[in-house]
Amino acid sequence: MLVAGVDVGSTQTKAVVMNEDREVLGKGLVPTGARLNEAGQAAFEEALARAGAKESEVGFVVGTGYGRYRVEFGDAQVTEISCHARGAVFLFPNTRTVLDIGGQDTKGIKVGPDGQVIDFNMNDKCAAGTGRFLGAASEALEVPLPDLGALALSGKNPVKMTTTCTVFAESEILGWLAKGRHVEDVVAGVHKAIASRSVGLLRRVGIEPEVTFTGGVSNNEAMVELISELVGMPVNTSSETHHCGALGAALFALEQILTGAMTERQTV
Amino acid sequence: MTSPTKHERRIVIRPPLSLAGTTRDENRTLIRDWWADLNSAEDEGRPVANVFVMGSMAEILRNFDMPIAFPEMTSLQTAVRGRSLEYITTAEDAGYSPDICGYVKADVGVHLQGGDHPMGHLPKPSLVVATNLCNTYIKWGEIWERMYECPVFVFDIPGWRGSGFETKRGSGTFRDDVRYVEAQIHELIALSEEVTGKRFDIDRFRETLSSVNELSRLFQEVLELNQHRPAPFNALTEGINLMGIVNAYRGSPKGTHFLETAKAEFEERIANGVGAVPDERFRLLLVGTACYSNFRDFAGLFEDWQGVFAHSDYMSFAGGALDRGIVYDLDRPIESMAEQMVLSTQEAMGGMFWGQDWLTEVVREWDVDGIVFHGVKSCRTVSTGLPDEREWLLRHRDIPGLFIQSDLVDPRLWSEAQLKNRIDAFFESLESRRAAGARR
Amino acid sequence: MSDITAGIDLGSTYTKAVLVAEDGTILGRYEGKTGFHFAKAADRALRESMDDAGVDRDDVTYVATTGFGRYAADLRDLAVTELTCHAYAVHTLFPDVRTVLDVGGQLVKAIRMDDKGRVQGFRLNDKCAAGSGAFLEKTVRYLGHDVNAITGYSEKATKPVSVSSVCAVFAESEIINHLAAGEKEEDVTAGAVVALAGRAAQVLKRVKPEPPCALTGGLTRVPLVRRQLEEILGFEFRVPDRDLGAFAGAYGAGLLAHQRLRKVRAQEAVAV
Amino acid sequence: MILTDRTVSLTTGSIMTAETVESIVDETRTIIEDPSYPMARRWLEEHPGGKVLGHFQVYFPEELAHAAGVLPIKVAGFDTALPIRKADAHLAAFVCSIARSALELVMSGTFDLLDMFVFPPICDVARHSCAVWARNFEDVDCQIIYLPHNAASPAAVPYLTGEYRRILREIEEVASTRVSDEALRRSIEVFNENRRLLRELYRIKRETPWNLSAVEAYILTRAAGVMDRERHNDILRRALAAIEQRDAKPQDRIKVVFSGGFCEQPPLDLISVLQDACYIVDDDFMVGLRWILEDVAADGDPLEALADAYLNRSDYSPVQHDPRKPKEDMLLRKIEAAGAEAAIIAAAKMCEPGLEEQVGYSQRLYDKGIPHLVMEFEEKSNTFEQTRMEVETFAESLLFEFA
Ligand SMILES: Nc1ncnc2c1ncn2[C@@H]1O[C@H](COP(=O)(O)OP(=O)(O)O)[C@@H](O)[C@H]1O
Ligand SMILES: Nc1ncnc2c1ncn2[C@@H]1O[C@H](COP(=O)(O)OP(=O)(O)O)[C@@H](O)[C@H]1O
Ligand code: SF4
Ligand code: SF4
Ligand code: SF4
Repeated sequence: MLVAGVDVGSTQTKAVVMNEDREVLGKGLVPTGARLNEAGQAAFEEALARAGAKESEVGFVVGTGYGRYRVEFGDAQVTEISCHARGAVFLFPNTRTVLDIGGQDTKGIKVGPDGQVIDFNMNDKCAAGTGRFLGAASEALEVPLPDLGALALSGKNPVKMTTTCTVFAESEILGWLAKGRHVEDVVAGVHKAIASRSVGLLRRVGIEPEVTFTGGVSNNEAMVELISELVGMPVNTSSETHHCGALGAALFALEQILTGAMTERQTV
Repeated sequence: MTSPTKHERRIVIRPPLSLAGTTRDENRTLIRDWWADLNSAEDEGRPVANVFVMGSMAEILRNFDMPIAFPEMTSLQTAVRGRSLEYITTAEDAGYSPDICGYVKADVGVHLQGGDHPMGHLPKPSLVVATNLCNTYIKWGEIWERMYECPVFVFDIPGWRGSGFETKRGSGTFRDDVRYVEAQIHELIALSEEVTGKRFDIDRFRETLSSVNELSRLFQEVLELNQHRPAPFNALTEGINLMGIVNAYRGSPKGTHFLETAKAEFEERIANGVGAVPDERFRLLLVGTACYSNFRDFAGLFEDWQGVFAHSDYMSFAGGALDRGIVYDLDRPIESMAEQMVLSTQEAMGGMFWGQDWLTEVVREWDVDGIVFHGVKSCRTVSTGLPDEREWLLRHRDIPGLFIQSDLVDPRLWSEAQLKNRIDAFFESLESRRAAGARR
Repeated sequence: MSDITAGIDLGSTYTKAVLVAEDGTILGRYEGKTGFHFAKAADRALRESMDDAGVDRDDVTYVATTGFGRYAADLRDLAVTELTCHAYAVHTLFPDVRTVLDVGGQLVKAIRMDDKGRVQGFRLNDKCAAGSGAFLEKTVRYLGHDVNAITGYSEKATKPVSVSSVCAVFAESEIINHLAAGEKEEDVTAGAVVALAGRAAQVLKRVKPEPPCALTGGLTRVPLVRRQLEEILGFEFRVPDRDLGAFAGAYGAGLLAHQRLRKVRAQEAVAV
Repeated sequence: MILTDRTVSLTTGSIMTAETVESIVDETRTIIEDPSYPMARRWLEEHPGGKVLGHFQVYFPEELAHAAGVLPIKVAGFDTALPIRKADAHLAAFVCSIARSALELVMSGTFDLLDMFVFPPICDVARHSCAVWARNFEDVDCQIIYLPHNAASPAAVPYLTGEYRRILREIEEVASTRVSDEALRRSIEVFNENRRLLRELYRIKRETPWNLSAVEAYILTRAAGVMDRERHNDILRRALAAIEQRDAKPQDRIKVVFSGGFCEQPPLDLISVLQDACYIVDDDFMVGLRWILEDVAADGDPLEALADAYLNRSDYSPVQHDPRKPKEDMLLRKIEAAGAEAAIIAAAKMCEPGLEEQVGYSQRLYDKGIPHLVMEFEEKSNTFEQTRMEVETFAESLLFEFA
């Protein structure tokens, strides 16, 4: 029997299909867009297709991510905090600290050896300095998102961003260019601002080795480098870390199937 | 480990209890009477005193038959009645910054709108007593001073001087502190005589002190009832009713009667195995205050997980030190009051500013699974060091804690989705802790 | 030949320029994206407004700049802040108005002035994008349109959705959810406009407005902003006609340039 | 250690000929902008085994430390030179910046030079900070000096005298010494001299602001908090001599009083933006250094004299309620005494006492028809475009000729 985890994020929806041996058979990634439920379904189907499996083979689906409240996706829902923790420890068993930078929120999580959450912290009310900020920079500079990191790494004299508010990012970026600063230095400045904000948040839970960096922004090599520098140790990332939330959700689904009940909680 | 949603809340059939609702009913009557008293004083032109819950000076003011208004309570009521935002914006329109304490702004808004309050009419103060237990009290007093030109007496109680620092009885510092406080008791008596035209009566003062002794004893007993499993009352929701009365009726026989009622009702629940939250699964300790503008929803986020607040530090610091055990010596009333004020300030402030030891003790005695630290934007007195305290308790005592933020009265700072995410994750982590504990 | 002045408003998003004759008549104007270079934007603005008016550089005797980039344009003879300019422009257009609300791309500015158009007090919103024109632009861009669509959509709306988030980024998600829930694009756009007007009203109240008030800035192009403000505040707003609301900063700068020029001329006369 | 050659010459105290205000100010600026407290470290080198006492805003009777041979230094935050890395994790989000900076100094290890730290309970945040510090800074004696809030009470002076005695005992313990009344009186003299020199500096600022800019005066004043007073007195004397030589031409600028710098300090660049548009003829920057308005009596019981001066011969601030000193009246007096035509009513972001005071001040100024600008600042901010626009508009409204 198979299980799946679907992470309906603010920006992108991720899905993972897994077998009972905890092997990932397929992954899906679609933009979340306006219809959360459809995005969840689409990502799930993509993962199924990659896995070469049918929906009927999947015994349990756990939904997570910001969209889980709205659509209550799947057979059960778990917060993305628990899912990222579980997923990160699965990917890198020595993980004790997780940094997840997503589209509109950033989380710092301290985890135990079994992937249980010991402590966590996330941004509040203000979405400044999240992944969306990189998106705004990419639009303003007309540099595709996947190329942004490499460009940032080539900037030697990063500018000092004064705002990390996504909406104002554009005008500040233009302001720096107007002052004659090089594009790469501006991009480097943008990355620096996000990295220091995120690590500031991470410090609130305490940074213990190893640190695993998850979420969409972990695709960005400049962020990986800057964060490693700021936390004072190399951070773990891989091609799977973007899907970490969905992966964790799949692991919860598996647990549900194997143990019958995860909690003693009864339903109505 | 799924997060519950509202519509999943279960309907529970409880055994019929003969005392059910008695506390709530008496609370309502007493609060109504308290408002009536304020309003009749205003109509008859009698002076009213504005005081604060931390250091109400009820012991002295009762002597002058001055109704006492607690602006913190009236501000809280605007929130519970869903009207705080309207008052807060009135104050902000008058220039009070969004970063100023919401209690202050809700109150200023009521005054700027001519005293029109959802539960009655808020009188102009004839006398303001502000203690130093919250420095914002003093700034608040200055606002009325400007509005109404009423005297503002800053009652200053040195007490706490830092971590681990005790001004012990018998030490020179203790004597100095008590002498300073005693001098101020006399100053306040003189000022109250001037404001009311009444004479101070030492025998009546003794009676009030004795009533507070009784109140303090009962209050401690009530709080301890919640060491039972399941906890008979929710220190968050029902706790606030207790707090309202012990403050408004401190030093009055009605206050002690109310606590007797509450005690009886809670004891009955214990005897019948009824908990405040059906099928209690998690016992919590609240540090900070609740969010009154979204009170039901706030409580619901925890009740959904069958979590009950067994205790809260709010019941301690906002209870005028009643929980710490006040014992006035009636043979030397004024001196004894001064001593108690110095000692209890030291304890209350220590609990607030240096609370890890007290919290550790409560966690043990009330058998608590985790602490919820609620940082309220309005209140720097309550919130400034909470993240540090939480981190310390987790690191040194392995006590799990959740830090969340919203406000006392400002609904603009309420963000349910964000809170729910954090609270759900916290319960999930408590659950996995429990599972790990069971495995071991 | 009488003097012509230029007022150039180098705004955070848009640059506006106005050529003003001595009697206050507008001879030419220009509006375009500010873009990367303030200096270039200023040059372009001056050139194009001269073309519009059909005059030469020699005809323009005095140039006043205002707005975010006022110091970055070397061609200026004078730099004045946009608060002073908006106040003075409104004073010239509506002499009995004492309170101005300028709603632009990044900031909301509420200004109180005296009977000469001199600024007496003002308040700006916090620099947070929630409640800024930039947020509206982002919203319609999300719907696949440009700024010009704001007005059309918000006029068509029948029941604006409610947008409660304090943060523009979270508000965006809220808007997306509304769309997902099947709300109409016009109701969603109007919802964002209503939220913005609510915030602007908050700022205005801080200066203790005395009606009649005037509304200026790029958002005068969205009639719903004005209607919404009038509903919230319970009094009427004057809005400059001929789209001058959006040009109020530039126009004020042009008028103040004339003031300064007269003073300079008077001093020269004394010297001679 | 980051000491320039020029700083060394400055610290030797030798008066160089033809010294300019600019050179003295430049040297002093590098000292006050350096969060490593270079002059305190230098003092420790010169006084092996010496002890350092830190204290928080607003006021601390530094004479007590001085008399015990202990160096008192004042925490006054830093702008971007001290990035906040660790402190944020320990404080709620809505706490003013100076509390963060102060904690950062502890957590980043800069304050390893301290042997004792004292907080006056000026506000809810400062009192909490003491507890947070103590939890994270175990080797240092952190305490509260209880400066009375009931300042007008007849019992306040005797009470404060006792509290000063208590603190003095603590200092004596830290420094392993005993302090005589004589030593206290000598210290009072040094500080009286310092207060006289600062009064002179402020007189110049009030009367001929074109000869001494607000930034210069600020730098010279603030230096008092980061070095020993003898040295500071020396700097002030030299600076005053140099200012004497200046004869700048008055410019067409408005004269304003700045209010709101009693605790958290605005960044220097912000003061500089303000002074581009107006003359700041009086202010409350670091008001604690000038809190005592007259010489402290050098006869009688020195502790009582200090206590009396704190309560009865002193300035005002939003963190003290004294019915004898209604703050709006005090501000109006200040404006009048300085011949100012307007005021800037500032407050640090998130500073509850400062923000509350703004309302009272601006209401009164409004009633009196005195133009004023209400603004907020933050020690860590580094863009001042908005402030520039605000203050320029303000100046334009007073200077521009309108038909
Ligand atoms: N290939 C990529 N390279 C760089 N950044 C990326 C890439 N893909 C996504 N991102 C970043 O990740 C963010 C989305 O992260 P994600 O974890 O999916 O967020 P959420 O769960 O909130 O939707 C985007 O805002 C973008 O900045
Ligand atoms: N044609 C238009 N229709 C609707 N709204 C517009 C239009 N043009 C501009 N706006 C609004 O006005 C804002 C710009 O206002 P403006 O006062 O020019 O700002 P700034 O001076 O900061 O550049 C834009 O962000 C947009 O919201
Ligand atoms: S700061 Fe806190 S304790 Fe003080 S008045 Fe406000 S809510 Fe009450
Ligand atoms: S600053 Fe920007 S990101 Fe932050 S709350 Fe405001 S709009 Fe949102
Ligand atoms: S800046 Fe204000 S809030 Fe902060 S410590 Fe100083 S007085 Fe207190």
